[in-house]
Amino acid sequence: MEPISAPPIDLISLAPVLVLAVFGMMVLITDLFIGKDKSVLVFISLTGLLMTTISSLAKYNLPVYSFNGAYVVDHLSVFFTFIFCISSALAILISVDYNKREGINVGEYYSLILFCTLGMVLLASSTDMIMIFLGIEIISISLYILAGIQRKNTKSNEAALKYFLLGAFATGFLLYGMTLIYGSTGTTKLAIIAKVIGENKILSEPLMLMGVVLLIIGFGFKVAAVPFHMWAPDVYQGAPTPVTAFMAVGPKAASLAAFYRIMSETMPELSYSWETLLCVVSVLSMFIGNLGAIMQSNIKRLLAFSSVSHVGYLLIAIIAKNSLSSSSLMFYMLAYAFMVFGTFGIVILLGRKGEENLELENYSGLAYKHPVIALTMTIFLLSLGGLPPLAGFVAKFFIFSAALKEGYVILVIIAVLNSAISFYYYLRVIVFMYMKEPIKEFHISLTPMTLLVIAISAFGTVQLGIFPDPIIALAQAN
Amino acid sequence: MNIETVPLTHYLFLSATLFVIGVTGVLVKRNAIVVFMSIEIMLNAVNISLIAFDRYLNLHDGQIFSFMVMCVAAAEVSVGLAIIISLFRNKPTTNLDDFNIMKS
Amino acid sequence: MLLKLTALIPLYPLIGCLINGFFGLRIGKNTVGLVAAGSVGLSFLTTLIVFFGLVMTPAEERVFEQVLFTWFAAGDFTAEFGFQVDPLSMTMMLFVTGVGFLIHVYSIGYMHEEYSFYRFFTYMNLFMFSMLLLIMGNNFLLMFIGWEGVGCCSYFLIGYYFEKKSACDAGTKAFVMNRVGDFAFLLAVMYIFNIFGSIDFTTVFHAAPEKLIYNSEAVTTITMLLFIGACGKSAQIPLYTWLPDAMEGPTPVSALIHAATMVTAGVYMVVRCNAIFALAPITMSTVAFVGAGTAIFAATIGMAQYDIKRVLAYSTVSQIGYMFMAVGVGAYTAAIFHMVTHAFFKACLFLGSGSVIHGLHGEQDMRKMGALKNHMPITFVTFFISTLAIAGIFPLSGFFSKDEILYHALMDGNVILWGMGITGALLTAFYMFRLVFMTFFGESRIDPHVHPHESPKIMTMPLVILAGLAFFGGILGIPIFHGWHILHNWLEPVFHFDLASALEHSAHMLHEQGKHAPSWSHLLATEEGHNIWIEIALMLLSLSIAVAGIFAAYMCYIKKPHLPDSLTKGQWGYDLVKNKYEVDELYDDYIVKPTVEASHLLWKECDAKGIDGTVNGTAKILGWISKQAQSFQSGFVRNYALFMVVGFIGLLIFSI
Amino acid sequence: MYLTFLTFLPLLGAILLTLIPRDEVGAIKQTALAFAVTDFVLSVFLWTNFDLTTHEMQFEYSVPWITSWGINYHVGLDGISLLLYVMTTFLTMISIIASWGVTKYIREYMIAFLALSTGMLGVFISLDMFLFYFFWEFQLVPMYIIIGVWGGPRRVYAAVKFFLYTAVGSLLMLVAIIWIYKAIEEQTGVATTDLIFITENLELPLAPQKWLFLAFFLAFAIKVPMFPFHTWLPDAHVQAPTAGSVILAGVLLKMGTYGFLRFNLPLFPHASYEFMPMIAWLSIIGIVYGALVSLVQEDLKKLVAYSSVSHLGFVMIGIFALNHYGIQGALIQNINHGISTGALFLLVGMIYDRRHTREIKEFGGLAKVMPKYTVCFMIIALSSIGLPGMNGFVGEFLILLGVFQNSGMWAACATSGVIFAACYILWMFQRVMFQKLDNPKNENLPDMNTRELITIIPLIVLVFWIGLYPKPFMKTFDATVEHLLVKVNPDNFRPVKPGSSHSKHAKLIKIEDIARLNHQ
Amino acid sequence: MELLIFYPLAGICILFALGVVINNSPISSAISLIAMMLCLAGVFILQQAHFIAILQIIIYAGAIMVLFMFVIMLLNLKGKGEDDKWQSRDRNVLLNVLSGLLAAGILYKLISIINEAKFNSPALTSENFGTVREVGTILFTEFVLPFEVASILLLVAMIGAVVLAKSKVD
Repeated sequence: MEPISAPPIDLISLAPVLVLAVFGMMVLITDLFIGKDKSVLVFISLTGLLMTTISSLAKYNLPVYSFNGAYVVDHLSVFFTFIFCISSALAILISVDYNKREGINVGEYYSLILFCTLGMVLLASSTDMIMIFLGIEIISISLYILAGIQRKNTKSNEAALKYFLLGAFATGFLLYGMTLIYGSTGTTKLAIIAKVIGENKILSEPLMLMGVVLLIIGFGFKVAAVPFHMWAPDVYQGAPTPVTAFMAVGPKAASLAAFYRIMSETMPELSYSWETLLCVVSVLSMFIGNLGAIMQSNIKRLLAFSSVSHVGYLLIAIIAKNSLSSSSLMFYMLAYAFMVFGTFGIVILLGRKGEENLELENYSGLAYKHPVIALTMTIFLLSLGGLPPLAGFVAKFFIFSAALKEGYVILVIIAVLNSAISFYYYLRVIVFMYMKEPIKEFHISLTPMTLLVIAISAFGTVQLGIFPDPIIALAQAN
Repeated sequence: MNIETVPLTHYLFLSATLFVIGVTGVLVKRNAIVVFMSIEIMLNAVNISLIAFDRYLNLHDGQIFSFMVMCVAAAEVSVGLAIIISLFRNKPTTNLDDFNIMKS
Repeated sequence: MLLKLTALIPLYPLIGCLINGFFGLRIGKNTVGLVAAGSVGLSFLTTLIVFFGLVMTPAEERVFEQVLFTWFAAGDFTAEFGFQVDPLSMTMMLFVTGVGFLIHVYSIGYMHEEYSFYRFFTYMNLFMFSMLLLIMGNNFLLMFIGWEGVGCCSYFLIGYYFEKKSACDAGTKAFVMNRVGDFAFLLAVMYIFNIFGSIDFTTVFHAAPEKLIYNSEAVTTITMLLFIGACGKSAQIPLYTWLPDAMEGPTPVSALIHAATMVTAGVYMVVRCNAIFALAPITMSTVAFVGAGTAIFAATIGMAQYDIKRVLAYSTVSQIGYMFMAVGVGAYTAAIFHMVTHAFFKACLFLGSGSVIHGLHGEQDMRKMGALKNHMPITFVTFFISTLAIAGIFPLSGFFSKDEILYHALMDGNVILWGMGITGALLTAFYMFRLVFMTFFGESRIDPHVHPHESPKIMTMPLVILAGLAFFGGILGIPIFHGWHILHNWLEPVFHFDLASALEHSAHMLHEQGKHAPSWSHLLATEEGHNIWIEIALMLLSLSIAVAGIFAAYMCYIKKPHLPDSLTKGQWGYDLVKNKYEVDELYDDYIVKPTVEASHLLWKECDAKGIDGTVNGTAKILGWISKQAQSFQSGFVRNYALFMVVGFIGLLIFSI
Repeated sequence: MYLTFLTFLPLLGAILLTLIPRDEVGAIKQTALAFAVTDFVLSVFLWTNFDLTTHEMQFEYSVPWITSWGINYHVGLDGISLLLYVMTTFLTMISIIASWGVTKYIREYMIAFLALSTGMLGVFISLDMFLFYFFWEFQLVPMYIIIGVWGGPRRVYAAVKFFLYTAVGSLLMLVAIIWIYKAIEEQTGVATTDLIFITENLELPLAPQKWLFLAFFLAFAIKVPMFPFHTWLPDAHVQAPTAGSVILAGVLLKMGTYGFLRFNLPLFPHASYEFMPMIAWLSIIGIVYGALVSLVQEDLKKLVAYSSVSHLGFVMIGIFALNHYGIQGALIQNINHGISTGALFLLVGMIYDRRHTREIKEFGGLAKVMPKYTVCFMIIALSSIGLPGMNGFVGEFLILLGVFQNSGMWAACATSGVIFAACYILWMFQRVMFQKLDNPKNENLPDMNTRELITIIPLIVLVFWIGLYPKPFMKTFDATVEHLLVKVNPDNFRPVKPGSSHSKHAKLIKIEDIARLNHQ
Repeated sequence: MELLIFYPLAGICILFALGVVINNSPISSAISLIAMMLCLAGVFILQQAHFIAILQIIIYAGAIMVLFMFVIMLLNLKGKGEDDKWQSRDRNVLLNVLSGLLAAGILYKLISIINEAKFNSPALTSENFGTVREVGTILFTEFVLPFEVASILLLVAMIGAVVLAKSKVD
């Protein structure tokens, strides 16, 4: 019996993952030795994320493939790692005060966020379907737990259950899709799949196409695209607010990155089959997302639908599949991270224990009591709507240029019309803040960490809107 | 060995049938645990396909894949059942139709 | 040298207007009156000086242009702010400032009791300024400033008693009807620019024969549009109804604006454009017939009115009709002549009526007058002279001017026109004397509480002067002896038009366009000599017609006061005439009301429900869809899973 | 740099205002006013230093902004924008004076106004399409807030409608901008949104020109607003506070017409020619329709708002006359409308302040108690209906003259607007100012005070200045229009009919030729 | 041989799978599921995937299903019928029928696609195919990363189970 020779392992490529794993476990272990005050864990986690960011920059001469082409460090993955770290850091910061307030006093919370980040990094860097599948699962399972982490809260439980059941259901489809693709190409490695498609050696095209459809379902669920978005509003509403914010950004970004890899990079030749489908999904996401948001009175649900519509825009980048689409995806996600965390930060700020003030009426007259907060909220909302001079606008401009470059005029027109619809409900929030009289006292506890998140987000939103050049340059540096 | 083999497609038929049964289970059952079981059927169905393709292609990737699927299934089950338990503590039922606090 | 003063002429009233407008309330009534009348007086004096300047220049060079600055320009379009003085505008300026001055003086007395005395004079001075711009402008657009300016002032002055709804209505009506005319005028100006590349009078009229084809569509359109403009301003059919209503204004206003000056602006404009009108025979006959028609039409209405000012108003409409008739037959001099004499006697009549009203403390109904000749002798005498003049009794001014028009109408070969004219003359004599008889003769029907009295000197003086002018005005145009017609000689250079060469140009241009020029030789037939005997015969005829009219009036209103009643009772024709042919009602029913209703409909149905409804409807539909989408969001996991599966199938369908 | 400074000065003021405590009402107002006045005074220097002989951009300033995309911060003024720029600073100043009586959240109000001013100024100077869009959308927010917070009872509806209407249009413009951005890159290899570069280099076939034209058209037509995109305007105007209406009418609507001149004509000359009849008819409908609907309005502000639709119809048809007269007329009419309608809104605002109603039937006979007010109102009303000698006439006449060059029919239809204008303005005037003072509430209304006179008198001076001597104003855009016309002259696109020429100049020459032949 | 075993096994599989869906009691469903999984292990063996077959029995039929049973017992869910709380029975039946139809549609589509796929060539397998050794070698060389990552996944799941299910709420 000859021994199994250990394969070469590229630890430097894997550094961010390792750092995250180590810090995740460190959090777990430290948690055992500390009391009720979990601020040390926050510190450790943030350090971990910082280290992750640094370690992700360790590789030069991108892209670097390792593990037989199952793992890649390239521009996309580095940039997305950056986004993940930012979003996770913001999520952790935003959670500190919220967790204290709502009594989510578990150390595992932070390690789960770190592990989830790990999953995202993996997902963004994987070029093997097995790895992609595992990445998705790490993210999903962490999120199921995070959504339900407020154990005493029925809403949180319910959110976790719904998310879990539907997520597992979607996993089934995703898996089946991957299987079919494996069956018809004979490999799970994206690079080889691309080669097989390029050389037209697919074993069975119908199965392949079926596989693609199933993949779209799986990913569609993960990014909450219509018609697989139904979970989003309920889960967003039920999950603890920081988790909601986290869920809306990082995991979505990771899934999109992987989706982009599979669709735009691996099978552009098959675009005749998935392009229309993605267009349909994108258009539906925009419409249903925006129309759904119109009627909401709960701000978290509203933002959930809004995030559904944003997925619609993001899918356009994938459909465009040109040189601009990956960079536009990156830029959009970064901008989106700031906008979402900013918004949710303010949502958290307005809440009190047991009384989260999530209804729009609770925002009435905010501008008169707390003008700065109202103004910041306005900035975030308008940026989400895509109004210059804010980040959301530049991001949309980016994606639309990518799509128009390929001639998707109608799609872009639908997208801009949807932006107009979206203004309606963003404006509604502003209407409440500025144009209604306060119905009750505001008890805003200006907790420093949350304020820090809001400040960072506001800065990011404005900065990316007015001076986006460095980030654009970074995103486009292919 | 000149064994008459079952054609690949038949395995795939089996896989597809089980998958669809799983889907149906998710759609019609109301007990969370049974729904979850149906999902397990779907995963199993996928495993059949993977292994069938494996033999057909003379590769082992599919087996690795199905191994991972099992891992994932295990992980999901532990988390999923934990969720159900924690839910059950707040509301002693597993009937999915009882959970609709959040809706539009 | 003297001509250089031209620019000052309109400036004085403007200054007067500004002073009164800004400080009128503080400087006291006397000063206001002084400033107002004085500024017009200064204008008049300056006009006289300029007049002498013009007289001293040789007849061929009697066109003086003074360009102050370029008003505005775009591309090759330039509108100058400049004045043109030639015999025609000089004539107008003289009588406008002259009569204007007298009326200003009169107004000081008439308006003395008014609280907003200064306001009145501000408007009056502004009017003088606008009127002078209208007359003196050296291009169409500057004329248009005056043109609209006088309309606007007329609006202010008609609505002077703004608390009376009828006055406001009348003002608005006048403005809007004028605007209809202005609309046409503007279009004409644009058309003219389109063809000539200029709106300067000199350039345009000079180039007219070269650039316009005789009797072509273009020239007919331009002239028709100009004529519609003139109709608006000069109250001709169909745009005449504002003028009688305009009597809501103070009487001096009626005298100045609605009799002597502004309403004749239309005639002036057409005469000014004679070089273009000469090329448009169709328009010319239209002008003539509209004029003649208006003359009779208004006269008939005038016969049945009881409001003293309204009778005069219809008489004005009718007289201006005469002027248009004259213009239409190419008798420009006659038109101007009649305009001048009309200014004298009609101003006198209006001021006289004002004096009567003043004396009766505001009573305007003739049925409540009578036998006033004893109470107000000066007013009576002047009024009577003017009435004789308008009726055309030899040797008063009206006799000469009206006769000249009738003569030209007949000489033009159009017996119908002449017939209409002579009928008009008969009616004029009748209704004017009806007015005189009802007011000054017969029994007194005055309200016993009212004690009629003669007006103060400041009012009667202008009356006397105007009556004198009405009496002697005829010498301006004594027709019988060739060369005695001063006005004709004076205006000759303005009306000089070489039809022959114009026709030649037209033929060339038609040829250039590949068309055949019709034979125009008959147009160039040499005019017959001035047949003095025909003229004398006509004079006698019209004189007798006038006398007949007077006699009829005498019969009806002095001799047998009940005759009119018995004659008219139950006659639908009379009712029709009395109700002014119900033209106002027609306009109201068929234009005003439908417009307002249509507007309502547009607003409520089209705008609110149609367009805005579409917009809001879209929003509503989106909202509805949104609601429907919400119903899927039931909160049940199984439904969500079902939806996913449906989505899956949907995607499958799409992928096929 | 100067231009940038001027543009951002109000924003600077807005930022400064945030530092002043909320209770110091006086200081807030004075600071805001000081900034507005400074901005206006300094902007006048732009005018005096403007070189009238060139069509080139002046006071240009360009720095790279988003280098990766070839987007620059490029600003400059030419004849088309100069007056609008100065008018914006001017009206901002007037509006701030007119807002002296605002009591609710005065600091935020002033901040919004100053921010709005920066946004509007930015629109007029942007020479980069991205930058233009940036400012174009930016100014929406303060206006939205101004309507929504300080507006009338239905302010929220109006504000949202205003915002959404504009957003819908401008988002399609965004698509067009990106499309052009892409096209210019394909054509020249230069990825840029620089307007000057694009104007000079973009060559498009007719079909895409048409589509792009329509995209821009929608954005600008909504802003103008042209029939049938006008229904946001009455609502916005009626609900906005007085100063908001002034700015809305005076500046915001001009951004639409400005857009046509800056984008549609030079970028898509052929499409402009092709769409000329459509726009002409829409404008004519707008003119007549606006006037007719004004006629029956019961709310003064609504009446003025609808009259704006009518007036802007003139401006639009003037622009699309595509000749000197029309475009110059439209440009001056832009200014005129800003002055006249702005002043009308101020005046309506004044009686609203006194009576808290704008219903026409609530008034009547005001001339008796408010003579100064009546005189001012009369002058502005007459200027609004285009009485010669006042500002409105110059513009309207030139516009109509321009239109007449294309079609007498259009000119005739458009001119009919002047009749209706007289109807609605005079009828309204009569019902408000004249007749008996029969409502006892009106008996003791105070006449205009000094502050109100200060806001109105400069406008009245302008009314007569432009009406009688518009040369200083019109000179500013001579060269620019000349240059623009080289590109959009209809003669470039008219099919040449053999044997006959419709051009006026050709006709003139022909006649001269005949004359010469005759002499030989 | 394979034929003889496969078809009955497949049939039983499907029957048990249906049993999961049709049974009203969760316990019966669970038992059906276990039976189905065992049959599947048989199917895997038929395909020479011995390693997976073993895992199927150990992990699925063993660990996972035990967990299921355990939870069902814990929650005392035995025999609890599916009462229609949500909607009327008719509506529910309607939905179920709809679900069934949709599922049938999907099945039809899948089968027709697989039919179209035309995998005709016979399976060629090497001697060592599917042995633990073969699979293990690949698992620890080529797929070492997924293998390691799977550990993290299980760690996360473990944390999750602890966090969510621990009874003491602090």
